[in-house]
Amino acid sequence: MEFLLSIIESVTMFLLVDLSPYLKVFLITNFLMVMVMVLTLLERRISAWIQDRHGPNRVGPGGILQPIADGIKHFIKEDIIPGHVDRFLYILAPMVAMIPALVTFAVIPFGDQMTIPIYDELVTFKFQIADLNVGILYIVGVASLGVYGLIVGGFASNNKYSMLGGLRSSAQMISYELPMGLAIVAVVLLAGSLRLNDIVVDQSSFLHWNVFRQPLGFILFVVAVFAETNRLPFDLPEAEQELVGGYHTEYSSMKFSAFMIAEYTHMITAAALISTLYLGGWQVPGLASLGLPIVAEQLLQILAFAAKTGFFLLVFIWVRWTLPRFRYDQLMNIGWRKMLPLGLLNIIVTAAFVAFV
Amino acid sequence: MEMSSLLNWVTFLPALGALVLLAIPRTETQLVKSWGLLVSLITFLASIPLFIMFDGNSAAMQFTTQMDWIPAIGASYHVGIDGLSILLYVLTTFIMPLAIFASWNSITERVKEYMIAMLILESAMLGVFISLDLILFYLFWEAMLIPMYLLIGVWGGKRRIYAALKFVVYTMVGSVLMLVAIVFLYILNNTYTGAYSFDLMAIMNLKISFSAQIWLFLAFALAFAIKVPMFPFHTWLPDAHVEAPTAGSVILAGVLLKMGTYGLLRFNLTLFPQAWEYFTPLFLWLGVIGILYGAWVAMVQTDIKKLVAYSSVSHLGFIILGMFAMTVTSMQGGILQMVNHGVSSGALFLAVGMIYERRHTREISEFGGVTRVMPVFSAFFLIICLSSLGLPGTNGFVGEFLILVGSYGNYPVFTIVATVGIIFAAAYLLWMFRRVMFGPLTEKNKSLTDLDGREIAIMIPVILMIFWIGVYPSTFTAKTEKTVEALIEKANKAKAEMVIEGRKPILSDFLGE
Amino acid sequence: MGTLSIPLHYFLILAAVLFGLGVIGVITRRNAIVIFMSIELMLNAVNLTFVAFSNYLNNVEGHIFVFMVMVVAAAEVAVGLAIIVAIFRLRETVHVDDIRLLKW
Amino acid sequence: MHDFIWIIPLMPLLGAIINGLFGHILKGKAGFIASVAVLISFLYTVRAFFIVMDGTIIHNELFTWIQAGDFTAGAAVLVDQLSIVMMLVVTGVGFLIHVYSNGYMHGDRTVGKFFSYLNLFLFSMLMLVMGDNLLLLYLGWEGVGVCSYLLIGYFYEKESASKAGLKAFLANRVGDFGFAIGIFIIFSTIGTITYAGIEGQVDKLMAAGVVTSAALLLFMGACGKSAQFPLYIWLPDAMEGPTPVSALIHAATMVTAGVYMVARLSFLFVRSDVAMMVIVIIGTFTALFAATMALVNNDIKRVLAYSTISQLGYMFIGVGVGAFAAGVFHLMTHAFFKALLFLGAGAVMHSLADETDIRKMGNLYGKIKITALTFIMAWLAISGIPPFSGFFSKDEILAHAFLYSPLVWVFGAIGAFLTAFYMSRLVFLTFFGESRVEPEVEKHIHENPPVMTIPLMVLAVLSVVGGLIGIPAGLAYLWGGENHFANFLSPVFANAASYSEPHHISHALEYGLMAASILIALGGIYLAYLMYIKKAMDPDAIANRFSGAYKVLSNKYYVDEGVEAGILNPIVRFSQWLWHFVDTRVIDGFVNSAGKIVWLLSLIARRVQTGYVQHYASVMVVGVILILAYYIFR
Amino acid sequence: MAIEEILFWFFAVAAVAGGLGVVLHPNPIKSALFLVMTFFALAGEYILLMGHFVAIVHIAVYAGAIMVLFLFVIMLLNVPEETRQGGVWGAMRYVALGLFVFLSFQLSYFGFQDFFGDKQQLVKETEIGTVESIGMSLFSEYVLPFEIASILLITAMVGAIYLSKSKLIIEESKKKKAVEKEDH
Repeated sequence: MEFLLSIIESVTMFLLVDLSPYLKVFLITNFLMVMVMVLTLLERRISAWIQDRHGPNRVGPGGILQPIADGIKHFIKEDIIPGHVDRFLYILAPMVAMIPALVTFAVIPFGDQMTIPIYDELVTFKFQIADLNVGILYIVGVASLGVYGLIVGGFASNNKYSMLGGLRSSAQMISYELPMGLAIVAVVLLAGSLRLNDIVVDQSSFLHWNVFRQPLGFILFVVAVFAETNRLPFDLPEAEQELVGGYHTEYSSMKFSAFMIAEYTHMITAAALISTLYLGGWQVPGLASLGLPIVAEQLLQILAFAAKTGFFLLVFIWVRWTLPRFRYDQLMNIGWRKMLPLGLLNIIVTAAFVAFV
Repeated sequence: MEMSSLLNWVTFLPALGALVLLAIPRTETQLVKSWGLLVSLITFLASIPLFIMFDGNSAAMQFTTQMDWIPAIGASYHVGIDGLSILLYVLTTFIMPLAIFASWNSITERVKEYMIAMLILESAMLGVFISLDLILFYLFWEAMLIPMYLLIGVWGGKRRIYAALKFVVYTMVGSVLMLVAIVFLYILNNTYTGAYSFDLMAIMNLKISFSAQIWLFLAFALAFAIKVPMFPFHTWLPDAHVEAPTAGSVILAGVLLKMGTYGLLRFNLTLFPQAWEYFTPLFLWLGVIGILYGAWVAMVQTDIKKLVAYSSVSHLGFIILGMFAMTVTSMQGGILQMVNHGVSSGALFLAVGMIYERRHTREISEFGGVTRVMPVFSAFFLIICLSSLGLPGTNGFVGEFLILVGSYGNYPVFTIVATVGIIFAAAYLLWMFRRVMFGPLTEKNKSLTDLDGREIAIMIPVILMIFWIGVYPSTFTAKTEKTVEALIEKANKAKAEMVIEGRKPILSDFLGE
Repeated sequence: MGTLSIPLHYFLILAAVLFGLGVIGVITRRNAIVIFMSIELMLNAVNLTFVAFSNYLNNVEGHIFVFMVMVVAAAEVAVGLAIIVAIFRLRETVHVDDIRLLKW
Repeated sequence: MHDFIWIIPLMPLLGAIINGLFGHILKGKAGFIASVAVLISFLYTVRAFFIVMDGTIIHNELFTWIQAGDFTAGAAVLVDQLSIVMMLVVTGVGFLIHVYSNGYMHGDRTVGKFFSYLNLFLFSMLMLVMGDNLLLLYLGWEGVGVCSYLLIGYFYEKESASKAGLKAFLANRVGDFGFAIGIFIIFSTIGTITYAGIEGQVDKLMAAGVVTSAALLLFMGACGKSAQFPLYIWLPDAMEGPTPVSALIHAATMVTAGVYMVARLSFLFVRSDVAMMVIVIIGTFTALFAATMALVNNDIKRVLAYSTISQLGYMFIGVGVGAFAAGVFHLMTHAFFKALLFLGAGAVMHSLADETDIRKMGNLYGKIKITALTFIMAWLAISGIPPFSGFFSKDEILAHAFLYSPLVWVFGAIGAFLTAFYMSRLVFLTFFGESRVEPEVEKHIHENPPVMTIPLMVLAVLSVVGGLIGIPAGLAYLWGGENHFANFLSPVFANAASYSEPHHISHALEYGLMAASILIALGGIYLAYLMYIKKAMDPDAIANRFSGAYKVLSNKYYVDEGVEAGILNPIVRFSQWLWHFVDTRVIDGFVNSAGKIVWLLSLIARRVQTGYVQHYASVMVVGVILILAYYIFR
Repeated sequence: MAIEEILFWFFAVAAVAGGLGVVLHPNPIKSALFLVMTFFALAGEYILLMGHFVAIVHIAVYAGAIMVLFLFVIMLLNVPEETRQGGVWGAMRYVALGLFVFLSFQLSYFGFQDFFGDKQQLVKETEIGTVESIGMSLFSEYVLPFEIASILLITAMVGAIYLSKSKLIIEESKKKKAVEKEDH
């Protein structure tokens, strides 16, 4: 038995300690993929609800299995590569679109640090895949890579609409990267460090959440994030009425689904970001007073974080089906003429606040 | 107003006149022209007391002024006049009003710039003759080029650009070498005396080694030979003359050519007497070839101005002969011949200008029997031709005869060959005169009008000068007597030293004396 | 404080190779934009050396200078591409061989 | 003292200036003013003559003309026996010709210009003869040259006239070349050019061994001026000018300048036997040569021109053999009768509407009696018929020539015979025989106006009487038994005489020679009489028999063409070559090629600037590589 | 062969491959993407050299902004592929290659040469790469270059805007267009 126990012990130890980073990565990625599937379903259900109609309810009880059905459909569909397309780029584009969304999650902390003894050994557990000291900057950097997928996709499919879609999306994403960056700078000013964990720790009490200390920053960040993920008010790149499918007109089956997955993961990451930066991430107000055991506290923190992210996802979907699309010049106008100055103003105010108070 | 300041005034008066000209509006061509004439006349009248007060029997520099110009490098504004330059100085002031008056009707466009160029040119020329500082000399030497270039380049004939460019580049090549020599002298002077100065007087009593003298002599001589122009370097002259406007070629022949010979005397002889002795045979050869070559080529010219240009080459050949014969008589003859050539060939160009203004062609074949319609002109033109070919009683004869008489003593062979030149001088001039003036009156020339008041007013002073020098030359020779004697005596002393040095001049080997 | 097992000159060689490539790109390519890219490549090679030396000398200036280089590169690209676009508008070409006269 | 002497040359100068400036206004009166000016100077010359007669030589310096270094030439005047004789001839004959020209040039458009040139000529001639140094002689020399140029080319509208003028001037100029070199030699050896100075130091010249060369060169000048053998070509063409000009310049005064020069520098010439011999040879040759050409010439003025050349030849013989006085005497007499002949010819032409060809004349004796008579007197004088002046002067020369060498006398005699013949031919053809004048011209042949005939008469008297003052000693028993003219000039030639041994002609020899010369003259006339009056021998027949000789003679020995082809054309062609080849191609070639080379080099250099930025980049890279390579492989 | 060595070689090969791709590939878009690949490789190198902040900024600035600009312009101008150039200039390619080999050899020669005494050791964990140290020195010692850099950026912006908006170029191109219309 002990032999069996020791084997189990060494295996778990090995699993928990040595492989912990890899374990975390595996868990989170899968969690994300599942969330994406749920999100597609949610999207269609809520949009239907908003438009006072039923959503998909045929597959499985209440349509729960709809995403699986879509997944399989995408999977089975014939993978057509149109003749006039630049083959290599055409295939490369969806992959490139996926990468940034997933990679950003590595930095987002969804729980506090926990040290629990396992098998008489103290093991500290960090609920964050990689705690980079450049943290937030890493996010900005990777966010800017998001553009490539769209551009390359748009260009590779060699048709007017996709080309225009690609161009528009690149212009939009670049212009809105700036306000997002400025908002983050303001948050960093307050937190005093680039590490995301420090930012969350900085938002210790309810009143300290950045949403209250940084209302303007919060709004800017949210709008910018909407633009980054090409969500509705800003979804010019694949506006059906004008550009048919935008950058993924020529795409079908798996490559199209890759784009969709990329978009939704991007949405989830964005929501997570908003919650970590402005709503104190895994911070549960008054958690310490409850005196729960560490594991329970951690679970509670993870749940709080999930709740906040979910809330924002709903906001995304909600906004999508209510606000009309911006015209292109309005888009640019807001981005450069309105958001940028506000961002600068916000930094100045926060800097003054930090320096003198 | 003592003399030295008058000298400065006279030299820079034309330049000031040019400045005032700037104020006069371009459209007032009549005012511009009369102002130019007035300034040059005043300059001439002011230069007369200079000529009279010049003391003939002292060889030293007179009316000198010495001021610091660029003390850093030791260049001083050192000017003065002696026997060599007084005649040429007054000649310049004498010719300028005539040149300006002659271009009264022929210059129609850009009159103001023309007058400015002429006046500045006059100042530059006067400056050349009086400057005793090498850099000052070089400055005036170059300053003279630009207005001349403009005169030929802007108001010239058809191939004026080519001619002007050739003229400037030719002279520049020479004068650049001269500048190198000046700088060398400057350093040499510094090594010996320690003082930095370009002053001619200081450099004069430097002991320059013979080999250095050779090279320096050649550098200076090339610049002046091109200017003279001596035989191989003369091809720019006919082009410049043919393309230059009347006034331009009058000045070019009247004064510019004399700068070469004046320079040879002022710099080559005084600074490098040994080298002068060493190169005498070469220059005599070139001079004599110049005489014959000039005469022969002039004989077959079809264009009058080119003919007169080549005649200048021949006359200058005489002057070179006179200078290098190294006797007081021949030297004085040479200097006087410089003035004579200035007057007579200047007058020739004026005359040619007059018929050019009427017929707008210089081809001799186009003319014939002009005397019938222009008797007064033919009389003047005859007198000028006779003075140019050296008829006794006119100025040409006195200069030429003195040169030949003086140089026979030292170099009989060269003199005989040179005397052959006077035959050809008569040949080409009178042959041209016959073809233009005599013979049946051709149809085209019937409509020619005779000289008007202006043109006669230009001719009279020239004719008077021709007869004055012809009949009573001692007014001029007296001025140059002492300076020439001093010059030759100094050169002979230097030659004596050279013999001690053991280097015999190559002439003796050549002639087997 | 361990030492990196890679000696400094590895990085220098790498930078040299990249720089050489950049130069080749500038010389042989006849498309203005690609020339631009090659220049970017050369700049990055230089950045690499900066960072390498900064690490070796344990001095922060290397990094500072990298930023300066980036600033310059960014400015250059902005203006350069603006020029290329302007030329394209006028001459319909980005081909360097056609853009050889200062004034058309 | 004797400042009045300056009036003599200055009066004609003044006349020349007045006529020159106001000629076109004066019109008719110009001739009068000119003649008056010459008359005044003639009167003063006579006054000077009386002063010189009683032995005083006038020497007066006005101012120093040229003074440079050791060369000085004063504007000074020396009037001694020789120059006073010349002055008398010049002003006397000059005045007569001026009067004559009034008539002759009547109605000419620019008569003012003509008289101003004539006066200017007289001024130059007077300066020539009155100057006290070689330079003034040279001044006069060239002055008369120019005036002859102007006067020959007076009818400038005629191409041939202006050409002749130029030819005359250039020929003179060639002579002046020799003259100038002569002066240089003299000056460079003895340092002075006044006659007195040269006379004083002539032995220094002898010592320096330059006497012969100086003399010969001076003689070359004389040949140029007096139209002796090599340089005579201009005189026949000089006939293009108006006749009074020919009379004054080409008969009486200018051409004699050469003789005057040799006479004036007798002490120099005598000292070099070679020079004297050369003068004699050239003199005799020219005399004969010109005479032969005169035989066949049919132009009245050209015949007289050749006769002048021939007579000048005689004068040079006289001077060459040492008989300077005889030479000058012949000069004087020749001036009288040759001037008369020319003026006569002028008169004939005037009345025959400028017809000069003697074959179209004849039987004019009756119509223009005075001209004919005076012409005949001059004819007899020139032929050497006693008692006319020509006989005495020519005979004097032949006598002395005989002493020098009988051969010379023989040639001289032949010359005299030919002279007699062609002069008689001329006279017979113009005045006697049947009239070959065209009818319409014949109608209005009229006697010339008195203003022309009076000078003819005066000259006729002079030609007759002129000979008496120089009667040779032998015949001179009436006048104190010696040759007055020779004595008068003896002081001038004293130095020369003292140097060479005196000739003494025995009276017997003299009479013999005289007889011989009379016979020769009569023979010449009789032969002409036979041929042209009696038609015994038909001149044309003779011409055909000796057709070869005749053609050569009539073409003046092809000398003109020879000179043209031999000298003028080669020079012109050589100059053309010089100009086109040497000047433009060689020298200008160098100059322009310098420019072109620079241009070519720059062509190569230009190709480096291709405009491709990449090329510049690659060059830069290569540069960097080289620098690095240097550091590595250093 | 420590992990760093492997990583270094991996990134080095990627960078060189990317570089070659940029230089040799005829299609500009592809060469742009190769360049992006090089940037990532270099970022990796920076991280190896402990230049974390620089790496991330490098990615953000170069890959994120500059390359997007490049792609944007390439697509805007629809730049054609380059044809191989014959003749003399074709030969340039090989000349250039030769130059490259020689140049890189020379530069690396310096690298190999033992300038710095003993084997140059690179420090693993250092403080200099972090944001704090860079930030501190950037705003203390090197504040002036920082300001100048900002001015430079502003001028670049103004320049770019002026160039793209300048009336002159717009009118000229309109004129050209008009002319072309008439031609057809």
